[in-house]
Amino acid sequence: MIEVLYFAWVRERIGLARETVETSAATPAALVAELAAREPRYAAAFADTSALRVALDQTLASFDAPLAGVREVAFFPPMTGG
Amino acid sequence: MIEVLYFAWVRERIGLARETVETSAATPAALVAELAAREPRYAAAFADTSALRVALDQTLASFDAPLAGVREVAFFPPMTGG
Amino acid sequence: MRVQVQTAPFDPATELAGFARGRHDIGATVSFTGLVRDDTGQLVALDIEHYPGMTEAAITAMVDEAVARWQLVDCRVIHRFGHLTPGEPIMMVATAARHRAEAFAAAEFLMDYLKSRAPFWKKEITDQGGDWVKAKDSDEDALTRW
Amino acid sequence: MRVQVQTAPFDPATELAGFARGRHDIGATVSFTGLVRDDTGQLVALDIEHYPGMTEAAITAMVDEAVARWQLVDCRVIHRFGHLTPGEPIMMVATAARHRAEAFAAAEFLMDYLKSRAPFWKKEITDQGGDWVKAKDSDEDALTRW
Repeated sequence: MIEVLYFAWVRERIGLARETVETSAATPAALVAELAAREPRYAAAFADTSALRVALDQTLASFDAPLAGVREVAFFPPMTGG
Repeated sequence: MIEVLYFAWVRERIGLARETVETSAATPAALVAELAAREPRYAAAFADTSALRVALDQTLASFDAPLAGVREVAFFPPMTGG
Repeated sequence: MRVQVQTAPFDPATELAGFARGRHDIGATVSFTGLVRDDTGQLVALDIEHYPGMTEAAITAMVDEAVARWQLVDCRVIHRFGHLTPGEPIMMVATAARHRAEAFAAAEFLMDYLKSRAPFWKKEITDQGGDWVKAKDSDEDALTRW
Repeated sequence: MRVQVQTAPFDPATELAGFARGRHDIGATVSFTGLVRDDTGQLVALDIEHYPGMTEAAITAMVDEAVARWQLVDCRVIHRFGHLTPGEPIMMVATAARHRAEAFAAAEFLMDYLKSRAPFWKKEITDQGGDWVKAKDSDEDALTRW
């Protein structure tokens, strides 16, 4: 069980800000593959992961970082703060 | 006739903030030579012109710039503003 | 040191009142304010989304790094989210240091990191709809100088 | 654009009130404040001498150059002279531009030029007497980047 959060256009494409996901994915990349296989809206959101960023427990990480022990995963486009 | 101004330690060494000088010096360097020949306090102030700056009519200039037509010459150490 | 992430509007001058005052070990302060700019006259609003929790943690980490690296005596960051209109301040950074080079470097470092590493996303709202602002390569490149 | 050379103390936050407000073409403002720093606990005052007339002209020329070079929308410089005590603001620069890089560059340019090209001379007053502050080679070198 992992909390998955979506922000900005990822959130809009999926139509959801957050959800709890039952998964044994070992990495964010594997989780993305699982989600993209669910429904077209997920496939659309995750079509190009090079345009996305991922945070594990609120820290930026890479898509092949280990998911073991992580409680919160977030997917979003590159930030535009400041 | 030219107005000559002194600032900071140049003013302190000469003991004067400004004076009117009768001169036919062609450049600030020539004016410095005339002044330094007057009295030890001038000689002390002008001992090392590489440590000094000169402004002609309130614009920074070099010691060999022409003095013709200039009404106000100022001698001072490098600025320490900001 | 203080980090504020808020929806409420703020006035940069009011926020700076008292910043770095009453001390004798500060030679320089720098402040930066980012405002909602409307280049086309079409912008109705800027909607800013953020990641509650991560935002505060990420900015605090940046501030801690800036304080250590440039030995800042004081540092503040304010960043808004939500609905902003043209001309409104979006965010502010203020740094206080012994010398001017340190105060400037820390402020620019914080701005570069806030641009690309703080979890905010801007959406420009016009009469035609909304457009997510795209991250610029130049903003990502700016990080390499630190 | 406004240049003030004055003996009166000023409060940077008060001076920034209203700066670059009520416009939609400004994306970034930067302010810099220089303060009297006392490193040793011995400083009684900083006496600042200036060259009336040339000071205003020199700073105005620097501001004009900064405005043209970075297309500033607004710019202010305040610089005090006379008798200042530790902790007091000496001077302030504020710039307003479309983007952050321009606002930062213009403020740093103005600071570098004010340091070495505006006719001010600082004297540090302690119980032991007065010492003219020496110009630093590094301040002169800083100009080569512009």
